[in-house]
Amino acid sequence: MDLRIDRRSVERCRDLAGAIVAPVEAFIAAHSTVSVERAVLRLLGVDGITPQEVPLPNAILDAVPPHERARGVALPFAKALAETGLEPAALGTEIALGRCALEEYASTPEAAARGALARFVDRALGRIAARRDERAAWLADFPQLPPPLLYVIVASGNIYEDRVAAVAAAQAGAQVIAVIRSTGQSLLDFVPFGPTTEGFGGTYATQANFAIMRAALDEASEKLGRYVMLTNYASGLCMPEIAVMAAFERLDMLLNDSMYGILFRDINMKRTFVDQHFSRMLNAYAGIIINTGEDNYLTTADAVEQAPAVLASQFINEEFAHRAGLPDDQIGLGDAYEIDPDREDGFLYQVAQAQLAREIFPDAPLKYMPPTKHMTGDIFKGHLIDAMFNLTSVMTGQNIHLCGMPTEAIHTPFLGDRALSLENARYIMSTARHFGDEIALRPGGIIERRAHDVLASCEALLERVAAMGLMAAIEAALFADVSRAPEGGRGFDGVFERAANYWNPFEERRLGPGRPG
Amino acid sequence: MDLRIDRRSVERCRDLAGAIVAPVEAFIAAHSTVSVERAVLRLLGVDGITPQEVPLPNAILDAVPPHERARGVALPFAKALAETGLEPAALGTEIALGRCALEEYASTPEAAARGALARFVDRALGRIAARRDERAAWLADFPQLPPPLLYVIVASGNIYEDRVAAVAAAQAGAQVIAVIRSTGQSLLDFVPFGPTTEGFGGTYATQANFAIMRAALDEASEKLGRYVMLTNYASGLCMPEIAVMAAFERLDMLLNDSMYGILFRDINMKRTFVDQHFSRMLNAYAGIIINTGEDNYLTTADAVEQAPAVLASQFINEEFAHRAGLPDDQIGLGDAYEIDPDREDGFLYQVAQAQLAREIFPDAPLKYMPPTKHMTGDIFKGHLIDAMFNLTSVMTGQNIHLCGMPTEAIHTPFLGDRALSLENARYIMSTARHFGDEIALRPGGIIERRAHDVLASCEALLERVAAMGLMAAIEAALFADVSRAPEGGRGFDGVFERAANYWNPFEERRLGPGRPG
Amino acid sequence: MTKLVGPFGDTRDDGKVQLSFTLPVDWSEAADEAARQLAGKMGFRDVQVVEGRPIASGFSFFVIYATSAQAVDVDGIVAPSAGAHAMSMEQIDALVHERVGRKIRVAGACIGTDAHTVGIDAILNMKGYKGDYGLERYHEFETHNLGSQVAVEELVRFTKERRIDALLASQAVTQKGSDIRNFTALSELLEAENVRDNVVLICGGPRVTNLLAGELGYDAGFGRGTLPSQVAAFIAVTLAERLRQGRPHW
Amino acid sequence: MTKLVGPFGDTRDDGKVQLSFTLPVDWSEAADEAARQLAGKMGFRDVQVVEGRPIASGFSFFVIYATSAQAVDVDGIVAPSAGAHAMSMEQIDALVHERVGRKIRVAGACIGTDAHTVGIDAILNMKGYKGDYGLERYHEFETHNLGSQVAVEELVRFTKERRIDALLASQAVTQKGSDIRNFTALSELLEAENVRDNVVLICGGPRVTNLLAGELGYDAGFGRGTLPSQVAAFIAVTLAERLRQGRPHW
Ligand code: B12
Ligand code: B12
Ligand SMILES: Cc1ncc(COP(=O)(O)O)c(C=O)c1O
Ligand SMILES: Cc1ncc(COP(=O)(O)O)c(C=O)c1O
Repeated sequence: MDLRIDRRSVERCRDLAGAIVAPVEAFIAAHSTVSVERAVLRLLGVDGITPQEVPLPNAILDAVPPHERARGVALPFAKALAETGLEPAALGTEIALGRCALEEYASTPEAAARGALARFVDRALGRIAARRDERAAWLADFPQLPPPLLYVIVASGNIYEDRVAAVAAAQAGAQVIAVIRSTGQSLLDFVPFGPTTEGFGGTYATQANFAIMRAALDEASEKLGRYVMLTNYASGLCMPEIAVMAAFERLDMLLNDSMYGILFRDINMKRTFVDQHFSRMLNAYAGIIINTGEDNYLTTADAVEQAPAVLASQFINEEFAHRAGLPDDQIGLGDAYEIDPDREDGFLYQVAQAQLAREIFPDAPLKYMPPTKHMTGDIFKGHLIDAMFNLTSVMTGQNIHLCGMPTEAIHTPFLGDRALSLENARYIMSTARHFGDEIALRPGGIIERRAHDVLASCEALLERVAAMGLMAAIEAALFADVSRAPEGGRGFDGVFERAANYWNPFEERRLGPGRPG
Repeated sequence: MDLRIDRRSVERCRDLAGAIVAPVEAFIAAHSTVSVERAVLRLLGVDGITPQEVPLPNAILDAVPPHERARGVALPFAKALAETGLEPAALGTEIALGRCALEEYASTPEAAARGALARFVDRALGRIAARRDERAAWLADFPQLPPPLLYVIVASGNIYEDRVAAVAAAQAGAQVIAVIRSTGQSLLDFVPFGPTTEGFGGTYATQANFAIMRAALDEASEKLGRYVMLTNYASGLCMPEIAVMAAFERLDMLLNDSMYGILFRDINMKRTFVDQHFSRMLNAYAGIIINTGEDNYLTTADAVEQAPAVLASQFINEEFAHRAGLPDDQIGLGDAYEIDPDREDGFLYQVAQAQLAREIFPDAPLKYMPPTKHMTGDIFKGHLIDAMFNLTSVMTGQNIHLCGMPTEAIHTPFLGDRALSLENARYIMSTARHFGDEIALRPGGIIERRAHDVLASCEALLERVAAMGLMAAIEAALFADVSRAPEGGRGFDGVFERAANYWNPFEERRLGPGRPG
Repeated sequence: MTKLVGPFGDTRDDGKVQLSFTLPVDWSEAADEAARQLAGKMGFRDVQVVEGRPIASGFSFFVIYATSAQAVDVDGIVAPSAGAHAMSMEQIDALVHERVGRKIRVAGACIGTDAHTVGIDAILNMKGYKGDYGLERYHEFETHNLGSQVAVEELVRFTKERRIDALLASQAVTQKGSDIRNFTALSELLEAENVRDNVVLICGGPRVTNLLAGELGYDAGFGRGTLPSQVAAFIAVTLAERLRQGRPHW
Repeated sequence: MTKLVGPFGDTRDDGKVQLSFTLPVDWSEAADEAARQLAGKMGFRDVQVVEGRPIASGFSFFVIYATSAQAVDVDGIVAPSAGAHAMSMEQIDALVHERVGRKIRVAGACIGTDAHTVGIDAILNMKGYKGDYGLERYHEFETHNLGSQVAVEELVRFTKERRIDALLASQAVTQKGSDIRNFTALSELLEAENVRDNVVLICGGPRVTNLLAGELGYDAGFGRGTLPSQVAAFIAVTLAERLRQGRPHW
């Protein structure tokens, strides 16, 4: 299949994305957020909660005098380390319990502080690198089945039930397991602690839950002879912290979009831009594949109309990702099968869109989301729509394939739903395994024309965004029909300007795509 | 789509089919059967049953002295008509009740007899022509939706329940309704009489049942604004009689294969060959589209292996049909989607086979049968296999599309099953309506190679059949792995050689494809 | 006159039903038999386990066809649809103009932590749903869409402040009864604040029925496929009627 | 030790079941409610009619999710599989050679008006099923496949004439209980003719279970997915055992 797209237009789009992202990157470089700072603490080994159940990173950051915050939390914390000689974890506890106050060490020389911190920074980087090496070893010993990688969600609200469901799904053919988060978590400005058994529409993302699930999947991987990946959500107000936890617990992918929280969770855009950068830097280093959320445009607005915005967002997400150091093979750009099933030739449009992304981002592990919006309580029809989605995916060589559930409109998946869904994908992708290789698209046909139109409209849209600036474009509702103000939304109070001598020891070490030397 | 098949090979196959059928046609021309003779009586207007519930055509034929039978039933019957001056229906009753003996009129001059019969022959032909005109008028006023024509079966065993089911199916999108027959009917050497309410796995084909269903569908057609077709089975021991009933009651299609009964019902081959010829002659005149039964090869033997036999049978069926006067647009050659769903790339093979038939028989209203053999109690998986079948059908431009039921392996369809099945077909055929137009097949690819192989193997098979003769080939199990002896099977005793002066007034009028002059 | 109806397979009163479920057992012939007995315990007869297979270690999936002897009296069922008033936007505006004499103040939100705004937006936004304009487009409605994740306290405060006539709450997430809990919290708080009678209280969402709404103390409930004009008509007719009856209002 | 298990949705003992059925009523909200009440009468709780729609005039189709409180004691269920003997063709032939000492005479047919021979052919024909050879291939079986649509009288006549050791009857059509009727007719005729004890009597078909076979007076029943070697092993072991016990035979 070849859409014969205009390669110059693609180049132009990439250039425009560069122009759009550059000013935002300047903003990012000049700012930090509470969550970035808490992530630094977590990286250093701070974890746990106070007797009032406040997570230690929050308690510590709250203890940093406001004027100090602009220089980053690392420095005051390092000073205390240098003075007390405690391990970061122990120091965290002391501070949180009020037995130690950061102000006391204000006068400690910076050099001493930096010196004291260095080995903990090394330790953190080493810990993440070890996880990365482990993953590489797993993949070498227990290779996955060829893509599309079948991906399913578990979402009972209880991590122990989720564990049962995840292992069952792996046995039924799943290659990636996502633990969906509880409805409200993304709006919490802290990360819950410990194993959890109560959630709505999902299970809380906590480091303990990550570890429980990773252990269960490692055991399953060994039995199945193929590595089963684990993923979660670095989104919401704690994006960077989740990235740290994921890196520590060897998650393999993270939902980690540069604009999703802004548009779909009403999180402040400045907060999101800064947070996504730091979390992506971490993901790059940890070898975690990010998944972006363009699919969400299609659930709130018309899928046929939004196609150019999806593509534009993919270019922007790619650009942000590159700037954070992510290589192409860690950038799982998103798309979804959301065109009205009752639209004549809708399948042709879907093929056009999926193939377009494939040709424009040849090295990206594309993430393909299933039909959700047009799913109804008719599980029989739903199963068919999912089948056409599965067919499109295998035809166009998508990589990360979220399996659609026949019960999408009804409840978070039952164990049996997941089995049916995986069977659907396995059947379609086997019976039509090489169909994509067998066919050429008619020049000037519906599919080709549609792809060309989408690309041209995307270029026009990017022109507009570049002209007005990304933040203004979002305010003008150019994406997903949703308007957000630059200083509106949740979490804006957690964004602050960096002082001239701001210090972030991890940024300094330029966490990048390369393996640690 | 174009398979770039070897057109010379296709021509060679047609020539071989001609060579294979010619000797069988010579046999046919020299023989008649009890069912052909009973069909002649039915055409003349004989109907009803004796007090012992023997259908009048059977009772009358049984009353013809054996030595007279070889000249055909028309002559003795016509003699009696000439002498008694009765209408055929009344005469039939008299004979059946034993109040009139055909022998009595043996000495009536033939010319008088022929003269007396002529107007009833005209009446029969007129009656059928009127049905044909009616159909044409319906189709002009209430055009059908474009093909594939969605076709479903009703099979409750009770004609009144079937009627409810048929109307419901029509409302749900069905364009053709088939009333499946009760398990044993094809082995009965008579046609049951009157409306029936008791059958197993199907409902008896009787003229009354035909009329009941036709009336219900006419009413539905009017309401829906599109003509809904009705079909039944001209197969088994009463093929020609069913064809008469169907012509009288304006059925639009008939399952009417030249070899199905032989292979799958163990009906004598000579009986079948003679019967199919007369019934097809009638169908040609009545404007009834025949459906052939190649799909059955695939349910008893491996679908991948049987592909060449399917194609060979299509060539043979076409040749038999042409010889009976059927034009291409009334020859619904059969095929089916029966490859093991778990076979990798099975879909590609199905596309190859369906497209091959499309290219070789461009003017035939191809009949495409759904997956049946590999359907299991897993209605969810079954629904998906049906979806891929639906996709193949719309991609390759099949005409008469039998909708697969998710409950195929379980029971004859429930009303709700039919609704799901029609929704499946409607959805897939709409969402991928023009997909077939959009794609070209890769030269030398899996699909093309498969099609070329099947054609080549078909040619080789036809060579073998031509060399040994069709009857011997059937005995050698060259079709569907089933072996039948030329004088074996049911109904052989009903085949007889025609006397030199055999007379069949309908054959004489050369019932042919042309509209009555 | 009662008209008892039961499930219909291919013949009236055959009672045929399809079931599927998972059992937490490894598959075996005994598991098929367990599924058969279980369906028997559920009260079904002629139970046919047409599919039984392992879907994971410790879990099996079953598809069953069976006969149920149960039937209901359909004519005896009263499920008054809240969307029964079939009126166009123009007719509704005219009715409000004539019988209410002022703009109706409407507020809607997705309450609790629910962020599924597409449904409530479909009812409120200008654009509407399936070609049917949303309430913002009506001349005689003053519409406030408070968006997603709105706490019930916030919504009640707004209601009192703006003297809202019709209050619309939406819930899509139903896991562990969170929708019921949020809807109940809203109606209880309105009662507690003594403003329940001042508003036409409406809930909606894919799992909402008008009957459920009644049980929860709402004036109406709207489920899947609702069109904005159905909601607008209900509000207009209900409010006009209340005013005619001289019932208390803001 | 009893181990009670019930349906499993996403949490142990949540009892979640999926149902679908058609009701012979026009669709309306009241029809949805009728479906809900009907499922309630069937004994389900938390009934959610997730889909209800007209499928024809006078007919509506429903999809329901609901909770069942029923559970079964899986460990208490005895469903002995007739196909439990796992032996290869060679092992079976050796067992017959050693313990029966002569070829076993087998006859099989599709009885009544049933013409579905694929199943019985899969067991008997040389070729076999899913790579497992059929009985004709076994050295120690003398196999007669009488084909389709065989009247039970004809089959019993043949059995007596050839002194058949193992008789195999197949049925695929089950509509209106025709399978049960035909199987019963066969076993009754064998009794009436006093030869029932002379044969290992086996039935099979997609809806047959070993339990059902027992109820019908058969020695074993084989359902979907049966392999020829399972049947061969059952015949060999059963016959050898009968001979050892000195039970009457031809
Ligand atoms: C789109 C969508 C999203 C979008 C929402 C975007 C947005 N701005 O709304 C995003 C991607 C953000 C999302 C997120 C989540 N979702 Co969501 N989502 C859906 C989806 C696919 C479609 C919902 C939809 O838009 N339907 C279309 C509208 C038009 O239909 P409707 O809501 O029924 O509305 C109509 C009527 O009900 C009625 N109506 C609705 N409300 C009201 C109110 C009034 C007053 C009236 C009169 C009428 C009315 O009128 C409307 C028009 O007819 C559904 C699955 C599905 N197919 O239904 C899942 C679904 C609702 N989501 C679900 C879940 C679990 C989540 C998450 C919790 C997942 C997670 N952990 O990340 C999050 C949590 C978000 C949160 N905090 O609530 C579950 C809920 C399970 C359950 N039953 O509890 C569903 C069913 C999917 C599933 N099977 O798991 N989701
Ligand atoms: C192939 C087929 C046909 C072929 C049969 C060709 C042939 N020579 O056998 C043809 C096209 C001729 C046909 C015709 C009809 N069929 Co048919 N057919 C099927 C189909 C698609 C597959 C059956 C099959 O071959 N399965 C494969 C074999 C290997 O599986 P199996 O039979 O289960 O056998 C295995 C086990 O059960 C077991 N086994 C079976 N028998 C025995 C016996 C013994 C002793 C043992 C130990 C084991 C054993 O071992 C086998 C291997 O594992 C089924 C639907 C389906 N998918 O099941 C419908 C089906 C069986 N047919 C059906 C019907 C109604 C008919 C017709 C009546 C339709 C009609 N009116 O024209 C006719 C009547 C024929 C007749 N007189 O019986 C219905 C039966 C409905 C019901 N439950 O009552 C079905 C279920 C389709 C449907 N949903 O309507 N059919
Ligand atoms: C990119 C992205 N991030 C995150 C989420 C999850 O939502 P939340 O951030 O509310 O957990 C989604 C949901 O679909 C998503 O697409
Ligand atoms: C060509 C053909 N004729 C007839 C039938 C029906 O069978 P019977 O002749 O037993 O009614 C079929 C069944 O599928 C068929 O394919």
